[in-house]
Amino acid sequence: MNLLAQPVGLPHYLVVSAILFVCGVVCMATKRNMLGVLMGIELVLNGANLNFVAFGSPMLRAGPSDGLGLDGQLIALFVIVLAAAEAAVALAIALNFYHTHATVDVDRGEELKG
Amino acid sequence: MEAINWHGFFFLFFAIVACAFAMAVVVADNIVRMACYLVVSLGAVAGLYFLAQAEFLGAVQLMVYVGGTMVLLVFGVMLTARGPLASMRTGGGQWIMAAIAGGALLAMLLQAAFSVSDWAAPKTIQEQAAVEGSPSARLGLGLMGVRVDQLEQPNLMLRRGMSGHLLAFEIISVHLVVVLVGAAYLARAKRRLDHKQAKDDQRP
Amino acid sequence: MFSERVQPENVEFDVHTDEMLINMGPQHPSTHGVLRLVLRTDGEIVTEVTPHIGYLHRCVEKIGENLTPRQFLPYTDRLDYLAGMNMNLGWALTVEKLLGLKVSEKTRHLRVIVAELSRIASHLVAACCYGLDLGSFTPFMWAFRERELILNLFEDLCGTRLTYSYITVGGVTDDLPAGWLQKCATFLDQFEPVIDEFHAVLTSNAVFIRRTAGIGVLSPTMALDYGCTGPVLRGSGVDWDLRRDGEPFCTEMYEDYTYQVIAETDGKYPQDHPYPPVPPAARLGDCWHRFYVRMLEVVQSAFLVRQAMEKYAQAGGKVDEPFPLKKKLPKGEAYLETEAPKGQMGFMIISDGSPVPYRVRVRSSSFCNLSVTSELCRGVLVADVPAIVGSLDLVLGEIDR
Amino acid sequence: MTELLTNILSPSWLAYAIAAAIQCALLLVVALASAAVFIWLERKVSARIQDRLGPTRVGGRFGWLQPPADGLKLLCKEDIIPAAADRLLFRVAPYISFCSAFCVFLALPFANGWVALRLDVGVFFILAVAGIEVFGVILGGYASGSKWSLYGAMREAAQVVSYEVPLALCVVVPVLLTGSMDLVEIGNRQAGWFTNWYVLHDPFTFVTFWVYATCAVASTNRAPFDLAEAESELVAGFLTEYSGFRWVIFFMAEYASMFVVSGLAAVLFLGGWNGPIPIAGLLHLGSDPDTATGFIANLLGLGNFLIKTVAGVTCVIWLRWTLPRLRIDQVMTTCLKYCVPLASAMLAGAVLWTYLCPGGLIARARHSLTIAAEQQHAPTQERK
Repeated sequence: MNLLAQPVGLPHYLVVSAILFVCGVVCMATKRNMLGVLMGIELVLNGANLNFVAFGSPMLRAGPSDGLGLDGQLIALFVIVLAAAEAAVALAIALNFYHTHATVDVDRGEELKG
Repeated sequence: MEAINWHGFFFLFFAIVACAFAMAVVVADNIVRMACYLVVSLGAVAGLYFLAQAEFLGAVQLMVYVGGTMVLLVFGVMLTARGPLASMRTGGGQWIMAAIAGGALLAMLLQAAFSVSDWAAPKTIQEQAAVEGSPSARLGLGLMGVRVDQLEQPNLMLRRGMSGHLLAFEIISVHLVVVLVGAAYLARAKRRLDHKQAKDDQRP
Repeated sequence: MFSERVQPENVEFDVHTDEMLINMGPQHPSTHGVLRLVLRTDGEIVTEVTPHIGYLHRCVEKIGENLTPRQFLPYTDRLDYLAGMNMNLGWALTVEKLLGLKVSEKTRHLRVIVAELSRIASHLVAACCYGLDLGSFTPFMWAFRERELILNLFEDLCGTRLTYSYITVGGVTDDLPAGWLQKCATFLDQFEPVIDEFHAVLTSNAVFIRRTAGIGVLSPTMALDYGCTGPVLRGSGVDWDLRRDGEPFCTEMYEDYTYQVIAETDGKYPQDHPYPPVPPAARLGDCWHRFYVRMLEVVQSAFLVRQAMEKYAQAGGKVDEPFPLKKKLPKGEAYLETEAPKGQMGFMIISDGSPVPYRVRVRSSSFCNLSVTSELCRGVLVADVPAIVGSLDLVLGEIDR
Repeated sequence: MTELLTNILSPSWLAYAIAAAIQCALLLVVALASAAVFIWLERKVSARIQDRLGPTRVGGRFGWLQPPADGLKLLCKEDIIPAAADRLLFRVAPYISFCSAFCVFLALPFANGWVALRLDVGVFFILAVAGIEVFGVILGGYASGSKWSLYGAMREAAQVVSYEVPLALCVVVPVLLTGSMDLVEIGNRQAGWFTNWYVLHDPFTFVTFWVYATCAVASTNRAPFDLAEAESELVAGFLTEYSGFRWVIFFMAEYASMFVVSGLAAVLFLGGWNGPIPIAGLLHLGSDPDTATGFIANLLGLGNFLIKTVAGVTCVIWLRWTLPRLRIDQVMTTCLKYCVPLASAMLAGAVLWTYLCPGGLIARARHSLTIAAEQQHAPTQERK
């Protein structure tokens, strides 16, 4: 795979996005810090977003079909905005948790356990 | 030697940066370092957006994600990162589990990425260079409900401006406002009682 | 992250609030010397301020008990080093009170000239360092430009620019050099219009008013309870000035001078000059009023200097020679407070009949003024702490002695 | 230039790399030179404001070599990293700030078409990249391990994130009037006499310009909004523990971003490279930069742009040496209570204005004058 001589295509973007996604998932699974989990979520969302953009970009495709077209970018845009909102709420919850429990360790937040 | 493919070169650069720093986020212990690595990773993803001719999206990524969300996150990190909370280690068992699950997921995704023939890359650079990107105005029109790339819609309703994402746009706008108000409410400073009393006492 | 470095007994391990202990000073740009304030903060809000002093302690009182009054005089310069003349004056008058000495008319008027010039110089530093505390650098340079001119005058007078030792026990070290009065008049002529520039850039500046009006309100009763004096007291609306209300030994110096004591009485400041009006946001006793009082006092002092120059020129005779360096002091004690620029400066001298005093005591105005800090700074923002401390116009040389 | 290099050098990638390096260096030189010039300007202007002379000796009469001399001195200073610092982040932070301030120059046009990277979303790109600068400050403040630094960083974060909102709202107004986010397009739309400048377009843009100016000063952390490094409160804020070269880098970033916000103001509101009198247009120099006359016209434009930008920076310097510093709550109040509502109202007003009177105030007046003239004309014709 000589990227310096051949054009970059959809699969390449998909590989990057897969790596980001998996990193995010692993991050969410292993981090005990609530904010670390939040960072994992951001990585996952970015991986997904990269997919949307890649599928929406006509220049990455061999064929004449333009895949998702504008929809790709639009959905990615929505994801970014929603991620910002999600981060704000999650951060507020984390800060609240910190205020009441004096920690940001997710393993300690077991009061809601049924 | 044929002309170098700068698109490919920069793709490689940004892709490696994005992936390397994403992994660094996973591996890092210190929460502040994690946030720092994440910023670099997200910035590199913005570069990838630029390369995919989604310039507006790249700028949005930089502004909202890196400039807004991450500043917020770092803010939160700084508020809560004291002493023992700054770096919390995870047990070895969890790491192994996560590595196995993550590896399996990665293998599956990679297999999917290369198996679909419809997703193949363009064969030559010339073919790729001919494709024009979509200017941001089309994106804005799409948000307002008009899809410039679907003007030849057979469905009359869709052609008349119903093809875009106006409703989603509105919903998200309202959602954003609600979320911000809610977040401000949740995170509002909770003073201890004695502080308030001290202040009351101070007043003559 | 901070719990590791701060000493455990000072830190509350209560993580429910994000309290933080920080040291403002002794190496801090806005604590005017080596004052150390320990702030307990909750975010940007200061919950407690504890001043720590003593970084400039030089055993001044003990030195005074080992030297004759005239030998001790240069040490008084170092108390409030921004107004050395007034420190000299305070000590000289105290010893003269012990000796029962009266100076000649000519000396009296000469002392008024230099004391009031010194007051102007001190107030200029106070007012414009205050601008610096609020982040405005330019008025500071302007004030020092004017202060330099006063220091030039003093240099002509006694050869030094900061530690004068000019007013001594029994008189002054030397008479005015030739042409000095003319130079002084030239200075006043150019200085008085410049005061309006300070009003423009500070007193009536909208940002300045927002930073000072209503901040650090010191009620008159609290000011009196804490023993605050000088512009800090008058800024709270207490009409009290030792030049007018003090002991006879102090007020005699200002006999048949006309001037006004600057304090807000009946909701009004004495107005004999078109000053900027009091902004509606300002409350009596806040930082803005303390600053304003100083700026108005500068005008009064300039007025006093003009009168004194006239009276000095008319007075006949010669200025008094200083009291002999090692003459025996009469047995007894004397205490006198004078109105220094920072407040009431008191000197106490107890003599057992030898040339060297048995006990010397200094009552520092800044020390009492400093004591209100922790009261005023409770519950303010971090940025208000320099604003409040700056408005008190502290000089650490005087506090630590 | 790239073609030239490809002809000379055998591996084409090397030629490309060298060409890229040269172009990068050019931009870097612009950024650094502007910083140096502004440091000199700041010293001179502040000195004049304070009745001083400022630097007079280094490099001849006007002390124009003072900034390099300062830089040299700072490079020779001891490089201190506090024991409590997070060493990696402490080292990286200044470069983050500087890189983002420098990257902005990529999309900033200096004259018609003279822009390193002509982006369809130019102005948005500039805002986005300039917003990253705060990251370096926050990280630097945190990594210093000093409480004053942390205070500075917290203030910076709160302030810059808040002021980005009204800043973006203000920038939207010219974008709205042009219908494009391309800065070259925005600048060209204001060609002609100075009445075409967006600041004079209608009352709303006029107010928007002042709101933009306020927010720009605040977002570059200059007095009266320099809370992050408030020296009388926080010693030096986030810069407290920095010394020598890293401190220089932060400083360069500050001055570079001053240039950027002033340049942005010039392009968005003050006609960019179009002078008050369209000399190039009157002389028919054309606008194609490949022709000699077009090149001259662009040079003139560059001069216009630089004059406006330097004037903007001078005003910022003037403000700094005149006003006391605001308090943090007052800064936030200014943003949230005044700037944001004002900017929103101006945006709404500008929308209404473009809807009701698309050509701008002057065109509208001219239009109504012609209508009035026609109406006056018409009865006389009837009488005849």
